[in-house]
Amino acid sequence: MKTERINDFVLKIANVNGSGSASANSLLYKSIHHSGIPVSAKNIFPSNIQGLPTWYEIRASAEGHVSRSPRVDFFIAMNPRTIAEDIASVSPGGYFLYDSTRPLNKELMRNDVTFLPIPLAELSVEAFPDVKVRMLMKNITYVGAAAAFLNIELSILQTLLNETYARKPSLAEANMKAITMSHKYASENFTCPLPVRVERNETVSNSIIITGNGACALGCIYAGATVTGWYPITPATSIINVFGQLCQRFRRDADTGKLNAAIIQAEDELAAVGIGIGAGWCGARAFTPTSGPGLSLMNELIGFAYFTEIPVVIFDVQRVGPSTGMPTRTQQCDILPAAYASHGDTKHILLLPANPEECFYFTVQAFDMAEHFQTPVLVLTDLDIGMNEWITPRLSWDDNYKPDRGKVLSAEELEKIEKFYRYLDDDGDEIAARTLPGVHPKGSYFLRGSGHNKYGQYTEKSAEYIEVVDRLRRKVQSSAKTLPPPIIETAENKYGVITVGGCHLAVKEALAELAKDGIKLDYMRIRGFPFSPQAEEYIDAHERCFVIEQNRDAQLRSLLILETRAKKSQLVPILEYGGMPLDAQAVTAKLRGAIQKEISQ
Amino acid sequence: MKTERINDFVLKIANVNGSGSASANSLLYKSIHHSGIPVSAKNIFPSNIQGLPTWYEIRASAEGHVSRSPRVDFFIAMNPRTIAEDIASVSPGGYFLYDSTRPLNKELMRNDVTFLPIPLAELSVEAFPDVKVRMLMKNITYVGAAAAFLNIELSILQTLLNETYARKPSLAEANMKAITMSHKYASENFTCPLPVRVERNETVSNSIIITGNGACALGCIYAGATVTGWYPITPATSIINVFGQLCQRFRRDADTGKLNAAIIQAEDELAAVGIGIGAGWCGARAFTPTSGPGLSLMNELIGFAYFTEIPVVIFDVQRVGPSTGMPTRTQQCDILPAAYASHGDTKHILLLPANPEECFYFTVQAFDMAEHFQTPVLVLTDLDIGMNEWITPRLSWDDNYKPDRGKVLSAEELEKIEKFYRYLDDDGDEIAARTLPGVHPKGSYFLRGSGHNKYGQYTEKSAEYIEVVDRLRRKVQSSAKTLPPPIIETAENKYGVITVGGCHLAVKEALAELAKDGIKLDYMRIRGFPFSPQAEEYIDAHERCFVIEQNRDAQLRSLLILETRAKKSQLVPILEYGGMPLDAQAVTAKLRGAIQKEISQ
Amino acid sequence: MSFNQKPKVAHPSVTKNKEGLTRRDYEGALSTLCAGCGHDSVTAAIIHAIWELSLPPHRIAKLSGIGCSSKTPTYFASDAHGINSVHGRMAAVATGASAANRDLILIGISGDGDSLSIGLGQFAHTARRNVNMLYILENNGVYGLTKGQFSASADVGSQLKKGEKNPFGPIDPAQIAINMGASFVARSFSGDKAQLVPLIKAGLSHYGFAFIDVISPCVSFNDHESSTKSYMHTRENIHEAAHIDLIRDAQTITADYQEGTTKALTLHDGSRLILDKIDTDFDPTDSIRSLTYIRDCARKGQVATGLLYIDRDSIDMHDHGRICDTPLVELPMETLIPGNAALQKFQDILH
Amino acid sequence: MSFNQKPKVAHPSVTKNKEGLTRRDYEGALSTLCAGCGHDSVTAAIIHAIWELSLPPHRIAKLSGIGCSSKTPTYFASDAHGINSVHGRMAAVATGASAANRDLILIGISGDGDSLSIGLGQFAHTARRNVNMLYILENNGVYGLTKGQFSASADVGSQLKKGEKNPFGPIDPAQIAINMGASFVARSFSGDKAQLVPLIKAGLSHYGFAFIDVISPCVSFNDHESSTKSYMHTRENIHEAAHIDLIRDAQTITADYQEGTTKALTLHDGSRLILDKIDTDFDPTDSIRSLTYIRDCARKGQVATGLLYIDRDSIDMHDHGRICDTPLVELPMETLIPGNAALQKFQDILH
Ligand SMILES: Cc1ncc(C[n+]2csc(CCOP(=O)(O)OP(=O)(O)O)c2C)c(N)n1
Ligand SMILES: Cc1ncc(C[n+]2csc(CCOP(=O)(O)OP(=O)(O)O)c2C)c(N)n1
Ligand code: SF4
Ligand code: SF4
Ligand SMILES: [Mg+2]
Ligand SMILES: [Mg+2]
Repeated sequence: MKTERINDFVLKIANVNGSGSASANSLLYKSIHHSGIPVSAKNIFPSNIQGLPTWYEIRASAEGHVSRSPRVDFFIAMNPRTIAEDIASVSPGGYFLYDSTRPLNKELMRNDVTFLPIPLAELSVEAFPDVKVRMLMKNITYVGAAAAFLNIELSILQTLLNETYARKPSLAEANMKAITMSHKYASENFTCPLPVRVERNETVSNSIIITGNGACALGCIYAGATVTGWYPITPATSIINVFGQLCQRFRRDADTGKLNAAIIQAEDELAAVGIGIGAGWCGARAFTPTSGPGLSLMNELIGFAYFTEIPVVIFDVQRVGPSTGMPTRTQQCDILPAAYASHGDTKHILLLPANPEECFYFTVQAFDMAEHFQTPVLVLTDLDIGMNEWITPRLSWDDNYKPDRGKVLSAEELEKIEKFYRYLDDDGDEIAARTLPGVHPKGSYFLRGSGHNKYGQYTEKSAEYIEVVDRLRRKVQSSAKTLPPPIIETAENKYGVITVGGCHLAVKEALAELAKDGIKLDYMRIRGFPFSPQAEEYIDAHERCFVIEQNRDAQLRSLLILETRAKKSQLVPILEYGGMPLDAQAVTAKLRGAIQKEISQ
Repeated sequence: MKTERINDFVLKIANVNGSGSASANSLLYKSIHHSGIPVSAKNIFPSNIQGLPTWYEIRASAEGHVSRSPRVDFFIAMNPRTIAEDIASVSPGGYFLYDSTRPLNKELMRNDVTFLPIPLAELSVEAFPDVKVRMLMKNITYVGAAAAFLNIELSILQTLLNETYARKPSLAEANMKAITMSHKYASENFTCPLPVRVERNETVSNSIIITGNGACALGCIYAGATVTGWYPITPATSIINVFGQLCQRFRRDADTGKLNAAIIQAEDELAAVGIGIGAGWCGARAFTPTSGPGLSLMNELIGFAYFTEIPVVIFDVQRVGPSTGMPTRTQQCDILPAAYASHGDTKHILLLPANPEECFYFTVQAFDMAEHFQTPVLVLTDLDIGMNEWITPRLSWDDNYKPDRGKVLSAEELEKIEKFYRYLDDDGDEIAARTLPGVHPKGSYFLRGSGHNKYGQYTEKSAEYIEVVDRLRRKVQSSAKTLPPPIIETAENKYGVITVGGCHLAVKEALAELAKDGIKLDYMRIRGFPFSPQAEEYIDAHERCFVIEQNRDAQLRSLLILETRAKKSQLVPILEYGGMPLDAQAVTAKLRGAIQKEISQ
Repeated sequence: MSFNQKPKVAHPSVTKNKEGLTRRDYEGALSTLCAGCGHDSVTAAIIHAIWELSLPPHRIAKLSGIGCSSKTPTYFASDAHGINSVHGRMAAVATGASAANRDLILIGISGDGDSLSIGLGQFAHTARRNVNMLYILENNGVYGLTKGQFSASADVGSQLKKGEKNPFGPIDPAQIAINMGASFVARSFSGDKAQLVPLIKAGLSHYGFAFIDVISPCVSFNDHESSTKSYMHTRENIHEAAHIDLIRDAQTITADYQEGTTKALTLHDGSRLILDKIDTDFDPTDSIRSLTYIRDCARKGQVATGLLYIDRDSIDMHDHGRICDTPLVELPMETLIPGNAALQKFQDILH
Repeated sequence: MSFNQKPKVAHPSVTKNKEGLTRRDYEGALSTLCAGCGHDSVTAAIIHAIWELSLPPHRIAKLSGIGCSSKTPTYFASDAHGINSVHGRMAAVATGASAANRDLILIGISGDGDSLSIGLGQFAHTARRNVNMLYILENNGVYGLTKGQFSASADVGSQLKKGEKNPFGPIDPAQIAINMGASFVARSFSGDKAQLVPLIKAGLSHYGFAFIDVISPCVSFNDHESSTKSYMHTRENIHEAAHIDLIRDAQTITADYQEGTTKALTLHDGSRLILDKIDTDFDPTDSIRSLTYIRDCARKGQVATGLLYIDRDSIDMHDHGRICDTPLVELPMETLIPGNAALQKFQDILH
């Protein structure tokens, strides 16, 4: 008998890009979620609009281990062009559902995989004589068969469809018809459900489904951001798509229909960040979303904002570099380029969320910090966090929250003071008060990216210049206290891991895996830069820390080495940078190897 | 009696920008050189075209310590607007020459300074009744008086003028007249020469006078560079000015008058480096000169050239950052931004010359390395090296030199092979052969900044991508062996210094100074990145190394920490970043302090 | 908010404007440009114009890039806010400033290097977006601050001091601006204050992107004989398409203008623009005729000046984007942040 | 050097050109664009044109930026060199390539996002420098690859699929190119191969910067009813200023062209350009009339196509810079490096 994999399996679907499979796949994903099982989904898509292969991977795990896994327990093959590699990718003992309308090349068959032929196209022809309707229903058909095999309740699918097509009940009906049809066929022709299956859990968590980019956009709304200059780039664009939709909902004047926000599609990233800086200078909360190539283009102006102390929030949804790299694959390869962006001596505040929940809260914090510290703040996420849909704990909002606008002098305050000097830090917190254009004659000053003294005047004098840049260094450093502290889970073992962002699920799963073998490791996840003192203490407490990150050059480790008191030898790099979301098996293996090496030394 | 300072003094001249003082100052500088005394000159100028104060500092030192010194032994005050600070800047015991046509404010006078009033304007009116001529001669007059005081031989001045105005003898004559006039006045009214003076040394060294930028330009000619895309920026522009002049001399076809070079003034730095990359792709030796802001703008395309493996040489004549910073002041603040320029995982070869001599030879090597390693090579100099005129040992050229064009397949070679794949390293040196467009049908391939496999084909596959970027990492690393090794002077003491580029003179002087007190330190100057194994060995051999560099954030030290096996604690930062050329006194003091701290610990 | 600025110089004889300020009150720091630089005359014209318009200095935001021209903002209205951004990026910064606070009076100053080379894209797209601002390009055909390289507006065949000839045709920013859909396009000459001051006033009264290309000779690097951006050459070849006057109160139109060659346009802020002595084949409200006119002049070696194009129906970036009338910076955070109830309601659909 | 390429398909019935190659030999990789994408028709036209011109594939260098359009070079002439650079920077790379090797046949392909937004400055300045290349802009009014945002060539009021209306006026690359001094400017439609193929051939035969704006609908994001860059809308509103034919051998002019409306121009490479059925108020050799014509058409809602402007006296970047005739890459290093004697002599003046 086959091993049972109840509420613990990977379902993978092969599609053709641009063929409209998203809603069918998402339906399967959500239905498992609605069955009360922890689940995640990853869309593996090409840099193309139509015709190339894409895959959708769903991992259900009662234990909550939902990082990407390379295993495949149930495959739905909807792309004839990849069928050979698809079959090869199934784990031994797995299942392979395919459209048997056209016969499968016998040579591709495997003995250790159970093939599930369903004549999907044929069934469709019968059920939907109208070609147009049939095309629309093309993908949804496999959902029914999959539901039968995997024991997903039809009622859940029905509920979800009703919600999705609340305004078009006829569509809900047609979809359900397609689903029932293949469900029936599968049930009648095979033993359903399979050992690989869902078993409904009564408690459905109070979660939402949201992408990291969506959560960032929502964060921008809740931070009170009003201006964005942006330029399209995968995987960052959807921050703006969602922000635009949210503005229609939350920022539209009911009477005039006008928006309380300016969304400016710029001509490039130089302009995009320039717009953000201009708006930040004038007192608006402004942001710009981008990815690697855009970050490179923003370098000059980021240095300008740093030196002139203008707040602006930059989202870098990281993708595989260098250069154009793999725009639809994930990496954490801009940590160092972001921390030290621009020529000359600079250093920038980074926020490093791991999931949509943090995307939301950190985004709000990014605006607070940008205005408090009067400097660019970069929020670094990645394609996996940003573009995939995540089951996320419901977000909540503290209605007592008061945005930290930093030291901005009002007209009344200016009225009272003798004379205003832009860069004079009079209370020793390294931050000087600023004023906004248009507010009061006494607040006016001239801002420049060239050498200036603490009064804001042009200078070419060494001592005056040094005074200003030294304060800048201290100012940015002082933000460490305000940044979200690292997540530390136990600090009692000899060895620890350090990780960042979207690695967290895979790393935690790996630690759980190792713990089963009695290998215990401490866990720390960095969430901000400059690093918190707690991060230093954690490193201090360990003989070795394995720094797990998704880039080739150990960028987080480099930053830790340079910016904490850690010894280099304390930090051992563990790197995965092939562009796929981190997988726990690979991490486990590498950790095991690294520990063995430690012990044998 | 005043202390004598024979062949060991600092002469400082205050002028107004744009008033044409350059030739007068340069004449004084050269005349000291022609007296056989080691000497250096620094032009301290504002970011302005006309009207603001500039200073010219000449340091003569029989011992050869010609780094910038803050002391002033002899001052020539030609700018009424700075006279107060100019008087204040003179070292006790020093001399102050000024135009006494207008009386000096008595309150500014100092007892510890000898004032030398010369009625320069008055003398000029007598000597040059024609206003136009008088304007032209405005500055040269002080040269004569200075020569009298400082014991500079008139015959040397005459020789130099004859050379300069070889084609305009009347001008040489007028200049000499102005000189003789004030020389006479000084000799007649004061005891000349002063204790601060030149005493001619019979052996005039076989040196040339050249700027670092000029030497880079000459290096480009001798490297056989043919294409440059460039955009004006201080302090890099004169590389192109000189390159253009050199092309007229060395690269012009006598018959057609046409140039064997393309000098393309681009619309910005993105285009400038793009032009270099396009030319490099097609097989020309191409370069682009820039400074900080331009480097920031080039970030995206530098990553492209790195990933696609296209040779291009970039000069970064560093100035004070961040942002526009102080464009006419010097710093070494782009070391880290250059080494890791561009988003994603990248690393670049750097050459770090210290003087015009190295500028010349390293430039040639930069082209060899760019083509050999098929990657961007950055030559980092600075404003002080680049724009000041340096006495430099005569350059020589090995006529047997064969440029290293790297692995480029010729038509004949292509004819023989089966099939060409762009990124296939078949001999294990991490470098794949390339082909040039237009050469042979078999050489054609498609080059892309997106993910590609070792065959050059587009890929989104992890393993294929990793194979390529791993080789890139190893390739750049392997260049360490080829780069100029560090200059190491003794490695026998407990403590050593590490420095880079234009710091060398001041550091050496500081070491000599400390040696007088019995404090002995070893010396290493880094000249390339990735670091040579010798650099690592040097660090290994020392308990502590003081890393002396001109930036706020200890960028060289950071790079050493990340890219050698050095322990962090071994590297102690010593930083000077006020924008003036490094001065030995400051270095000495800081080193003394640092060593005291070491000892007391 | 409006504040009554204490005049810096209390000299009674100096005329005050409606804000109670004298012309001196609109001055800035001492210029550090070369004596005779055209840019300083532009500064003088700006001071004159904003004084005449009685603009409250603190409502003005001055913006620039990098270059000698980009230093101009330091030299006027020292009580205004100013930002000296980076080379070629002033336009984007201005766009952001306008987005944040549409009530600011934005005055951007740029150079031909700053706007036509490195900043061409931003200049063009800002014109296209019709950002509500006055954009003055101080055009001298060279890069002054980097010591005299040709800029993209240098005429073909014009020469540098050392004799180097410019091989390429010039980019005419006025044509580009019209092509991009700028709603107010003019050209003038730093040496012609009588023409320049009313143009600046009109540009400031215009709603939308008001562009003025000012030929502003560089005495240090491009004022010699073989230059086509010298004082002499410009003076000799200038061709005024129409002289304009700006009249703020309708009643005060007293000057009698010639019939047939005079045209009056009412601007967004109610002031009236009088176009006098219009060339017969010229119509600044028709982009096609305007472009033809400019190119015809250029072909004859003339520089068409004056108001070259105006679109009075111009709507600005805010109207295009249907952005609210209140400056975004003035919206209270309570208005902007929807609160927890809204967040919970919104999340009900996210599953 | 010239090589005789072995034809890939030895089928005897397939016509061979002078290089002995069939049309198949000029094909590239299989397109991964959407079925029906205009860009694929442009590819087909390019293949046809370069085959007819018998260009040796390995002398061609294909260049592009980033975008669906920028993928085009992969799909033709797989025996040519190709470079897929970064977004908006193809023009500079092409400039460098031309500088290095002026004998290469440069074919640059770009999109409206690539050339008119991020790359506007480079596009404009490359046109201004008259870099000797064919530059095709596959113009669909949207950013295809990033899923359908408006590009800068989108017409005002045109709509996205989801109903969003474009508030801004379009940038017309043809007008920009003429304005910048490009020496060959044309427009066509991906759906009109009869017009496009001769234009490509003419562009390749032209010496200098040859620019073709090709309306190339995006079926996935901008081919719906309210789009003005759809197949239907373009087909309905296209207005051919003049039909052109390229005749390589003088003898072969046999077709009888209508008198008065036909004009023949001899190109740099000796081939003759026949302009047929010219609109009477159109003259592609006069930039002013050409611009007026294009704008007049646009005002009427028409898209002027065909050869819009040509300057036969065009000289390219090399001539402008007085750069030698031999491709720089072919100069032997011995010629370029002056040697020690020269170095010593030179240094005699450096003191
Ligand atoms: C990114 C960058 N590149 C180059 C420079 C150097 N730079 C400063 S001003 C300038 C040109 C200024 O020309 P223009 O705008 O015409 O002003 P002008 O001085 O002629 O008034 C240049 C190239 C810079 N500051 N930043
Ligand atoms: C620096 C940078 N910014 C953004 C992108 C993302 N991007 C890729 S293609 C593209 C637009 C392409 O539009 P267009 O040139 O019109 O080509 P089309 O796909 O419409 O043919 C953008 C914005 C990028 N690759 N690089
Ligand atoms: S260099 Fe030219 S542009 Fe600059 S200040 Fe002097 S005259 Fe004016
Ligand atoms: S998205 Fe549009 S432009 Fe891109 S391939 Fe598809 S149809 Fe063509
Ligand atoms: Mg200029
Ligand atoms: Mg497009």
